[in-house]
Amino acid sequence: MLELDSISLHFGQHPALTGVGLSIAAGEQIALIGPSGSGKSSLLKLIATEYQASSGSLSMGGLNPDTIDAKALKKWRQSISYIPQHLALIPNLNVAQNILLGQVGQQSTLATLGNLVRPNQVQLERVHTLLHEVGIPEKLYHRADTLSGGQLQRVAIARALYQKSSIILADEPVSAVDPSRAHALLECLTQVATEHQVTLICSLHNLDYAKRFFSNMIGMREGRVSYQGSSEHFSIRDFEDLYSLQHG
Amino acid sequence: MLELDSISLHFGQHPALTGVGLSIAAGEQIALIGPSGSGKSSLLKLIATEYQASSGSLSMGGLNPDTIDAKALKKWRQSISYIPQHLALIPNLNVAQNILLGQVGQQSTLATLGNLVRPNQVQLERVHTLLHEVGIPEKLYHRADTLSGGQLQRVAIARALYQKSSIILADEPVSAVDPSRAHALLECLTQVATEHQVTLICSLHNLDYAKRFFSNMIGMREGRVSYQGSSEHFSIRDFEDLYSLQHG
Amino acid sequence: NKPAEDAAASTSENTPVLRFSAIPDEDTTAQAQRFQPLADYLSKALEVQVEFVASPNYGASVQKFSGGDIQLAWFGGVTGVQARQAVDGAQAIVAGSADLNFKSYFIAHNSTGLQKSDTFPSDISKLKFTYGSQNSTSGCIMPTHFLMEASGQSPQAFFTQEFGFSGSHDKTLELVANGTFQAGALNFKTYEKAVAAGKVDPASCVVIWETPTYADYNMTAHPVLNEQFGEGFIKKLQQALINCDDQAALNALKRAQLVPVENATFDGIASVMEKVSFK
Amino acid sequence: MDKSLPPTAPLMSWRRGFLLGFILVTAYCLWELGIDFVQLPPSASPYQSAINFFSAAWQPAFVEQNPSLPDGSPSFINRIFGNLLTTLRYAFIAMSMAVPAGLVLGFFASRIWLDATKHLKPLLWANYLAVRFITTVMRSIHELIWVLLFLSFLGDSPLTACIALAIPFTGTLAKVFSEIIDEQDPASSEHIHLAGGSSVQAFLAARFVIALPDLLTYTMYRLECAIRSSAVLGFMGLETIGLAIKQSYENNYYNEVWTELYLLTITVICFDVLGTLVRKRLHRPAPSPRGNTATASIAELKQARPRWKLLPITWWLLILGAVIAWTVGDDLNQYHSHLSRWERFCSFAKQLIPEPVRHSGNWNEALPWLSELWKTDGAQGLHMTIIIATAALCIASTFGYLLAPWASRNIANASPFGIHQGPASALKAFSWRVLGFCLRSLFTVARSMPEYIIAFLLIGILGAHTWPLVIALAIHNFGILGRLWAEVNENHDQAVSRHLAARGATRTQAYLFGLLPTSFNRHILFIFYRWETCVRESTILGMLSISSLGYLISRESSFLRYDSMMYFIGLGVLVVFASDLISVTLRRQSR
Ligand SMILES: Nc1ncnc2c1ncn2[C@@H]1O[C@H](COP(=O)(O)OP(=O)(O)OP(=O)(O)O)[C@@H](O)[C@H]1O
Ligand SMILES: Nc1ncnc2c1ncn2[C@@H]1O[C@H](COP(=O)(O)OP(=O)(O)OP(=O)(O)O)[C@@H](O)[C@H]1O
Ligand SMILES: [Mg+2]
Ligand SMILES: [Mg+2]
Repeated sequence: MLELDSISLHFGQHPALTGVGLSIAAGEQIALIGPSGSGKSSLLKLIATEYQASSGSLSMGGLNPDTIDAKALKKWRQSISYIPQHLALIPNLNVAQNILLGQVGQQSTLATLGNLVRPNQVQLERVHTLLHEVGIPEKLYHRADTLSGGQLQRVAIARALYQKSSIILADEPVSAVDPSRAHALLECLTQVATEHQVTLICSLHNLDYAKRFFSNMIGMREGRVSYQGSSEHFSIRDFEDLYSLQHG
Repeated sequence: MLELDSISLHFGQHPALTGVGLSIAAGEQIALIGPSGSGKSSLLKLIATEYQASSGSLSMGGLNPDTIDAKALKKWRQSISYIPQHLALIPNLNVAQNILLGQVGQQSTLATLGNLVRPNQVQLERVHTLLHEVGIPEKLYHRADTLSGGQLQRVAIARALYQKSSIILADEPVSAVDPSRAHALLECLTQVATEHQVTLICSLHNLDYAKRFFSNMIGMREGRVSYQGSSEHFSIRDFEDLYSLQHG
Repeated sequence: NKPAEDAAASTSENTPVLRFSAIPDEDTTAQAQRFQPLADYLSKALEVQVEFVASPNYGASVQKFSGGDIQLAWFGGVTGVQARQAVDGAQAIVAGSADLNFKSYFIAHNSTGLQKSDTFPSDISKLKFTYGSQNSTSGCIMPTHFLMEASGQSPQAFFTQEFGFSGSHDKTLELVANGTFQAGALNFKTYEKAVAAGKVDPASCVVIWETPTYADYNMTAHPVLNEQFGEGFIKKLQQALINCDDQAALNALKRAQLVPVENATFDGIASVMEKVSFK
Repeated sequence: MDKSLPPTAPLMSWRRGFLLGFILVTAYCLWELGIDFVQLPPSASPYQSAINFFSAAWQPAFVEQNPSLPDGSPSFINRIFGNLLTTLRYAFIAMSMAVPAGLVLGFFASRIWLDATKHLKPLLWANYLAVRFITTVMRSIHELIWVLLFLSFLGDSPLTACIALAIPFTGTLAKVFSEIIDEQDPASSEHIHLAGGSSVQAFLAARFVIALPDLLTYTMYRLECAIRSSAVLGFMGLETIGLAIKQSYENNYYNEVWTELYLLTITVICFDVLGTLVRKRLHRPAPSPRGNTATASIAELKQARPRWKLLPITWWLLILGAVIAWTVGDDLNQYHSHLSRWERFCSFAKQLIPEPVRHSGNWNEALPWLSELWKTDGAQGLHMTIIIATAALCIASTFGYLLAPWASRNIANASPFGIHQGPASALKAFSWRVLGFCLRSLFTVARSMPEYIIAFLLIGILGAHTWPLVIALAIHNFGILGRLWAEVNENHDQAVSRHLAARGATRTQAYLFGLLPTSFNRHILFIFYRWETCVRESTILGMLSISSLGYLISRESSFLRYDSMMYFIGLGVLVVFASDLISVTLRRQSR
């Protein structure tokens, strides 16, 4: 159970989030939609504990990441996989190494180093299977900086899946891939989520995908939650309310 | 008139493009589609002269960028705006400065330097108008690294428009913005292209956009041109040919 | 034969080695090669193991001497005093015969118009002046001593312009000869040799004053030698050096013969050092 | 719709502030030093020394110029190669201590830990300041002084010399490593944090990996410095190439000097080339894996891992070199003295106690002693040192900054940033390469030529005053900054420059607007690092009686007044620590 209670986030005077209140049940699968700059990424970063709220509180299973101790925070973080919009891959490591780093939170430092230098059979096999799932098994040993835009995104997805967590936060995970691949990836994500009772929050600009793969949607506009409900009931009216252009 | 004659591009042994032949008339507006990793970005980089073909030849108005002299090449380059998929913005400069750099090819070094330190009113006003068009006028003086994913993409679009060129190459220019904004942006791009007789080649993963805004499409698969024709005639069959998953 | 081996090992470990260091007053490169004959001579004459230790400057030799890393060293006048002050019981044992009557030259470029005089040339106060290296006896300390005696002022007060430290006698000579500095002080031997070799024209680089003589270079022995090699060893060493007629060994020091000295020989310098100051 | 322009952007930013400050500081130093560069007495023949010196360049010696060597001693060439081997050996030993220590300290001296955990904050800050202070002390004391201190209680074994060399190197490596690490893009390491990884993991798996080319570049450069600083080892009686140069020079054996300089430069270039090859490898994508990994079994997959030959070969060679250096040859840890190390330490430490206290045992007397030293020499020495170091650095960095881009292989190239510029005539391509090569060689020569030689020649040309010393320091640092900056340019992300160049920007524009804004911080990092070294290197300024800290330190040490020597060293440490804090703040603000 993820609870957000009237959360605000400011950068200087600029409010990126204002009074966001949400409660998301374990295992729920939600699409996060809204115009560019409305605060979707900020919200996801906040849940991923990359940002701290300026006011309001966040909690999961009664624990607030701002007040718990370092050990509990580490646990909290391990239980969340996050696919950032900018991917945060390491350009001069190869794909396998990047994906192996998904489990860095669960491992000792020495084990991580060992993995980077010489991954063991079992791990390599899992990485390879994941790469098959996202469709780039042939890139296993390519350096990340030689991949195409969509291939990079898929490495980031594979890394998140490799982590084995109870929450997946995906920030525009399929924006750079073609429709077939996007379908396959979203199917894979939702399937994993359903199978393992994982909470999935996925920001999307493509409403078709949002409607097709997610039963619930949260719409953001100018840092506030302006729509919350099932995808089916998301009407043209709602669309216009959410997306009508502010400028230009 | 842009002519590509059986162009191939290799990275090591890996072929990113194989035998690509195309001819694109001045003022044409074309959507470039195809699965992730099929070579769209490579093709655009090649036309933008960022890569050189391993074999085959490229020419515009009879001029081949590989053989013309440095001065003519500079002209060629100035006549092409390019929005790379990775945007290539400078994180620690502000939005206005990033956009002003769109004209770096047309200016002397000193003038550019002056612009960055203190842009003149006329230029600043043009930049501001462009920012209005892409919907983020309030970000004029914000540093690029404080912008959201979609906002960054829009800065890159504004920079390309600021350049005033006769060809615009756009690599997934609206992948990170919401549907309304994407519509507005594509409308803006095609309108500019129509008004000024600009050739527009725009890679897109969203087929709806491609069909709606572009009358012609080029489909790539595994480094080859596998579809070329009007958007209207792009059938389900064609879609399957182009996008059917190779792996997974 | 196990115990025998042990014994051999332990003796080789405990056999004391006489380590000495020396820096020639000229031609300072390739020290190890140069002093090997002296080491060989001492080793043969005293029947102990002798090892030469190179040092880039006298400061390093003093440090090593006071720490016991070397037990015998060829010092300049000043550094010898420093070493003997640092080590109780250290003795100056020999010096070259000319070293007891050493002197410095004050030289000047002929454009200054200065001529050789018998009294201290006070006119140099307005000139660009250079010493040799900072702890050199003949290139810095003694000239300063005579300067202070004659003028009653420290060099800082005496000279109206900043003075230099060229680093060596050869450099002082070069700098004054080509007019970069107008005057300087150096070891008389270096000057004489350069003139003899035709490297310097005595008319353009004039000796304007000769200092009174003083005792300079000497060989100083560490008292631990007597502990390590047996009572009276220092005496034996002194004798070996005085009696040395091995030309190769003497050549290393560029001295025709060595004569006995004692600490008191250098009392003059010791008292000079207390007075000389660069503040 | 509101079309009016928002209020103008602020004119001052930290970056512009830094540039303005730089100009002001330069102007102030010029004003302090005065601009009459030439102060020669009438009738001086200014170029005589330089002509003597440089005319020997065409006739390097192959036999000893020293006339007083006994017959049958080994030949000059033998001696010099022996010296070079000794130098390499001890440089390897010193570096094999300094690199691990520098990495560990650099790890702790990095800012990134400060943001790690909230409740550990005070502890982390304390650690940060303490480590930074310790590393400052280590590097702000010249090798020569460390050697002096260590000789006093470790004895004159080669190991002592290596430790003395390793300590300031460790301090410098720690500083530069930590700052290179701080300057990396934080996105990837932040991500590892968010996945629950510890700060250490985030550091090792992301930041360190990304920073690797920069770290390597700097380590290779440091190895080169170790070879050049080897004259220090002469203190322990090791005849190294640095000492050979110094002594040949002092004896006016200029032909010998040139042979030795050539040998040193060639060695330096060899290491330079090796470093370049390694960096090239690190930047270029790995060779393609063998076979098709899409269909391969896992066993085949492991086999298919791409392998680079050059990298492991280099690592093993370097490690082997270090092992050989430690094990083969003369015993490293010799001890000959009858005194125990502890006894020596005590007797030396006693000399460090302020003189009045040593006699009376009353520490209250230390204060008047301190203030007396400050009044007579300290204040002025400090002032002069800062002026000289700053002036030298301003000059060096101005010229270095102008030339460094044209020495970067990615820019001085027929296709800058890999963007082709029309069919390159072979001549044009060649000219660019030659330009790059010449500038890099200029940098190499400028930094291989010992500062004291440059200073001496300049004193001949300009007269005996402060400027020759300043310019000598400037020339030496120019060579170092030029190299370091050129390599930052080569290691930097090229994406924006490539984009601009492909849009018709000239070489200069692509550099200025694509590369410089984001690499600015890494550039100023080296300015501060070199400034510190200038303060340290002012020991060469002992050549003139200009009362800089260097002159005071060498004066006090030659009179064996170690107490006041330590006082002046302490002043230097404080200056360097202050500069370190300024550098950290500035770089943080101008991100
Ligand atoms: N570090 C920052 N400093 C200042 N402003 C910021 C920062 N990060 C985000 N913002 C601002 O906060 C607002 C919300 O940004 P956010 O990245 O959450 O938008 P988003 O909904 O993810 O948009 P997009 O769909 O374009 O990615 C934007 O206006 C952005 O400019
Ligand atoms: N610098 C490079 N080195 C090696 N391989 C590369 C390099 N750049 C691209 N490739 C490979 O070339 C192929 C085509 O890449 P490209 O970026 O053109 O694809 P794309 O069609 O733009 O894909 P996407 O839609 O995912 O952006 C990919 O398989 C990619 O891995
Ligand atoms: Mg976003
Ligand atoms: Mg692409």
